[in-house]
Amino acid sequence: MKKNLAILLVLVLLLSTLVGCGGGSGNGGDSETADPFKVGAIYPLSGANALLGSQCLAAVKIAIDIVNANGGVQGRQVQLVEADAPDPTAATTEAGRLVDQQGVQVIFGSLASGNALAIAGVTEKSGVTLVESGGIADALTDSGFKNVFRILDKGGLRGAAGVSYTAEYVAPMLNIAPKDLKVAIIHEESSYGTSVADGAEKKIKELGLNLVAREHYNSTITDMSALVLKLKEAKPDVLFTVNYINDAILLVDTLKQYDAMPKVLMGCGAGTTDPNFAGTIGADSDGIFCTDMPTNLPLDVFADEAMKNVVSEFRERFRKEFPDMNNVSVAAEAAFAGSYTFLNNILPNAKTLDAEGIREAALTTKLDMTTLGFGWDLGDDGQNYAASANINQWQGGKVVTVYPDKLKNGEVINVPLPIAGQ
Amino acid sequence: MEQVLQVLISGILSGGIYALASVGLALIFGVVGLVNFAHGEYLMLAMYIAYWIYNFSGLDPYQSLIINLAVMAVIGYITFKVIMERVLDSDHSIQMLLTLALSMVLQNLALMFWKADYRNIRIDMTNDTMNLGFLTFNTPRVLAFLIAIGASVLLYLYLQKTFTGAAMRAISQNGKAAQLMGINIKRTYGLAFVIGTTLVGLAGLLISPIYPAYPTVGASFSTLAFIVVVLGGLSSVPGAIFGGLVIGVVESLAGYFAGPAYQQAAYFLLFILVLVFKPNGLFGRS
Amino acid sequence: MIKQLILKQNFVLWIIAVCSVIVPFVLPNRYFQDITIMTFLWAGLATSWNLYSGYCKRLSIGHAAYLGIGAYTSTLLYLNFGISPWIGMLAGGVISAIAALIIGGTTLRLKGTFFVLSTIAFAEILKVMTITSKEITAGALGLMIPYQPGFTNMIWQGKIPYALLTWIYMIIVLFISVRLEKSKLGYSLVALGENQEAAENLGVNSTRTMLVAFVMSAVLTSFGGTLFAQYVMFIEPTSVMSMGNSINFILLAIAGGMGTAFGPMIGSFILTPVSNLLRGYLVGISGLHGLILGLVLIAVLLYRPDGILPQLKLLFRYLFGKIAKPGKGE
Amino acid sequence: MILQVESVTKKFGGLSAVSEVSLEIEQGNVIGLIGPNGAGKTTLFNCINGTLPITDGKIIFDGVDITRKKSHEIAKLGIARSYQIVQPFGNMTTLQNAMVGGFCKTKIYKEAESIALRSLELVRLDHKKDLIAKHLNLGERKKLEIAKALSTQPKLLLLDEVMAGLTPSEVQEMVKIIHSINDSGVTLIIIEHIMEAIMSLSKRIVVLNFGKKIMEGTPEEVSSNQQVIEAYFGVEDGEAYA
Repeated sequence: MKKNLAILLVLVLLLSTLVGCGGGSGNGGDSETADPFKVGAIYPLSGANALLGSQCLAAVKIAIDIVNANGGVQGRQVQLVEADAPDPTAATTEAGRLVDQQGVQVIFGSLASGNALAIAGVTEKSGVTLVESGGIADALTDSGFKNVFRILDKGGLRGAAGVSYTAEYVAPMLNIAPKDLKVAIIHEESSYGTSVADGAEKKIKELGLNLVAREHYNSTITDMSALVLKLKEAKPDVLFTVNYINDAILLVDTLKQYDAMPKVLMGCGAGTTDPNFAGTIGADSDGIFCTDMPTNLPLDVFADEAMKNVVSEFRERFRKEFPDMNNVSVAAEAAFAGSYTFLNNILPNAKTLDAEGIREAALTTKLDMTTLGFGWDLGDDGQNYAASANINQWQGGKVVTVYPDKLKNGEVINVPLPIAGQ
Repeated sequence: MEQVLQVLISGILSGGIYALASVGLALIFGVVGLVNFAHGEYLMLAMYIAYWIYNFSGLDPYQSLIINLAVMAVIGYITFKVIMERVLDSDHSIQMLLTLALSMVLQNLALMFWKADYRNIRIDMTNDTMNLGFLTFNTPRVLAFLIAIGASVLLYLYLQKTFTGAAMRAISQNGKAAQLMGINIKRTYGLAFVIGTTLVGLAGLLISPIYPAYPTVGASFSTLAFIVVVLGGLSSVPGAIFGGLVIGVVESLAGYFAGPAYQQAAYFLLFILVLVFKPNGLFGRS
Repeated sequence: MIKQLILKQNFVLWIIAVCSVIVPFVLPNRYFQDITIMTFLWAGLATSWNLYSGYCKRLSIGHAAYLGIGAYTSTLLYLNFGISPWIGMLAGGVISAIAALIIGGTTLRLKGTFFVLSTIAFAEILKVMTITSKEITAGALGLMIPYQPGFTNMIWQGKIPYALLTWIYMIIVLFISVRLEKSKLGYSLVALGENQEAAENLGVNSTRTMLVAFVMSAVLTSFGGTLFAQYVMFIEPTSVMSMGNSINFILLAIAGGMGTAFGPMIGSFILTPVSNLLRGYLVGISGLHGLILGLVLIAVLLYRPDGILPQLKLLFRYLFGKIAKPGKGE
Repeated sequence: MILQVESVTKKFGGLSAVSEVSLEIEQGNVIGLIGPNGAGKTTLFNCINGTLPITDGKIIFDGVDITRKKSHEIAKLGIARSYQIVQPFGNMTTLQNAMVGGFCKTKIYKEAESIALRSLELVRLDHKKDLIAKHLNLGERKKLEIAKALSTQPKLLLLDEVMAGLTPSEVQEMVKIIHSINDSGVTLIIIEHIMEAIMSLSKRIVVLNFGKKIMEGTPEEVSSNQQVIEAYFGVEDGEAYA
């Protein structure tokens, strides 16, 4: 009996300390000048998406450090509160904690579109700002949220970008008229892959290309033989594919094994842009396209000296944190760009640091250049319409931007791919 | 036709791995009567161990096979001693829940130790293929298949030909009678559990050149192994081997004809059909 | 008189259940209110799961399917036809009942592991169907419920209405559970869980008993699914119908005490806040909160396989025994 | 006739556990069923109450053909049984155990409770009604086994070795209990190895051997029959019974 009482006591104590340490700092939302300015970051730090989530969190931390070193936001130091959201339900709860318990005014997130939508449901009711730099589902900025701002492009647009480029530039290189070009889509089946693929499919139909196959799979797939053999039968010239890193590598491996590599492989984001992609596949990655936000841009793209320094500092510190990676992942670059731009360029313009003031500043501020290489120009829906997807290509283990021309730093190689099947 | 044959082959090759992952479970289930939902987590652990050894010493998974299996045996033994031994007589539901909690612990431990990164082992052989007529075989998959089937057959022979093996079979048929015959039940249970975890570990290290390790990689294998075991008629080792091959082929064919999204659904559907029409498994005696 | 009531432990547990409604009022902080809502909701869901699996000792690891049916039915009706989620909730219940009849009809006669695996199989198939029937369900993209507060929309600005709603849900399920314990159905169910053949020989119609309880359990779970959707306002197949949700039902029930009316509630009252708080405050080391939760569960299963409820009852007896003795409590 | 068993056969694979056994029992009678271990006594019980489907033959109970009925239906019609190896619902209390049977003919909680209490009184177990069944000793479990069956308010009760393993004084008590059950109007078929007890309880005795009925008669007739002595007692000698 006594033992049980003791256990109960310990539990109660544990709980009350947890509650206590949260409650103690719970009233920090007011804007006294001495107070730190509280922001939150919600990323999946456990569960299936934990890898990219932890990279994004690290990127946000670096951004805050840099901003703080330069005097913070409107004279206030920025204080970060972290949260782990492996799924939308947890995202709701954690958003609630950051908003109501910790009193943050701005949340950076959230990698997965599902989480972003769940977080938006909470922040919108409380007048808190969500700066999204990972979730690309169209719904996030198509749903009438007032305080959700997305720095990167929408999924649908990204899918479309690869297709447009293919029709305009790749088809001539292959000497095939766009009308005769056979294309296929393979995508992982979460909301991320689906929304990009939907955009691609829409554009394909619009441009009149031949869609010969569209398949989706779960990103934990361990054997793609059946998928690849099915694809081989459809004989596409160009394969659009949306994957995470794991399945991206598996797909390329399997395509090679069955000698089924199409003439052009046009990857979209996450998987094919991941630094580990070329690192794992090696020389065979030469010539594989990856449509994505601009990433690992050469520093001379940034005309502004200060921005150049910031980007190089970020990359340096990030590499220190993740020594295994030979390059910064695009997810981390986007997370950095989102948080840094917002803290450094938008918030200083806000008359008041509340939802109204921030919204006004976010919508009225126009920038020619962010650390992602494109500008900042929000529509009323909160979508950054200056954001664009680049067409990149792996060349010698590095991502080279081949389109658009203003960010271009190399010429297209290997069309068709030397490893393409017969 | 060529394509379908190729699809079949790839299904059979995956099936070999499924078989190996499942015979261990069949043994644990048959002998110890334990429903182990943490089974797949041992596969994950073995993949990480293979990665570690590869990273530190450069030994590829095949070269480090013995060390890896030894470590897996030790881990299996510790789990058995610390946790499983205490619930041998408990309710099935308690055992199941305990293994569920164990899988939660192992997954999160892996997440803490190794972070969520995907750990790839890339050896020269990873993309090698062999050709036989119009058919293509991926060398590591063929190797994995051969070793898997070999190990499963060895296990079968061990159960048939040795005294301890006979003891295990006796227990799986009638625990009480076996005890009366003077078989040390607990030791045999322990041994069966260790062999089971080691075998699923072997499956893990065989796929490590083809597939990266991450904390939740084992999760889907637990359910899959169970389904294989049920299809094979529960405690039967040959049944589990056939069950594994059947699942591999079904998965492949479904992926080819219906699309990869339906691969899992296909074997779940097969599983339900078997339960309804042939509740003793595809190869079980009625 | 009071002493007798107090010693009747269900009375004390009822007091706890009923009084818990004040928690969201005394915790003005919305984060804690959110946790309270989740605690009520999960208590109701775990109690619903327990209605069949707990009493009958046949673990369903596929109940997330009914959570999903409830969530998707009401949301789709609301989004496509503007039908109020209150009605959608009932429609979800009907569809869940049909699904449970079909699934139960094929699987309830299976025993032990076979049954457990068949529930997983059905839930996974349903999940794949939801992902692939994109035209109807929006597939993996998920469905978002627009924020239009109002009683008929089952959407509110503040947390209190949600807290009350989930609390009522929990109380209703609890009430059904307590009633079940005192009914023919309940007795038959527990007897079936203990020994099916012996129960049948005492006149228990096992097929009917199990089917009725299974359908009840599914329908109540699906009601919870609607509440879940209306609260989170975003649903997607991979998170709503995940096996993780199914396992969570079970873990709450087992931690509190499987096969007892109040066990799952106690399990949720302790574990839901603890796991949420752990996730909230141990965010620095990913995996740590899952690890702690797993270890706690292993400890409970090894040392207190009946769950926390029996311990709590002992505690009540001890505490109230002392209070009641000195004769004050007339 | 409350029960007519007409040449019932039960085969497992190729083996007949019960072959062409016929029985007739009058209302209120007590019949003893004896025979060496493996003679098919328990199997016959399983056939009568529907636990096992029979291979051939016909069973009529109280004018109703119950040959193909399920065991829960048969229980509702009024046949109850106890098990040789006791089968209590271990985690329920004694009263709750009996109430499962009590719910056989009613849906009302109070009624089921009072029926169950009456059965517990009848078997003299009412003082242990709130004890968890797994904590009962063997004698009490045997009584519980009967109380559960009685709570279904049967017309016919099949008792399978309810005295095996009991102390002599417990056996005496059990005999009294069985008498009082019969006095309340319940027809009984009893399987028992304790000859003294069964001879004193039964009005007629049926002897089974290798699944076949080898004779039927009064206790006196049976105990003096040479065939029975050979078949039954001859084999019985070498066996340890428990």
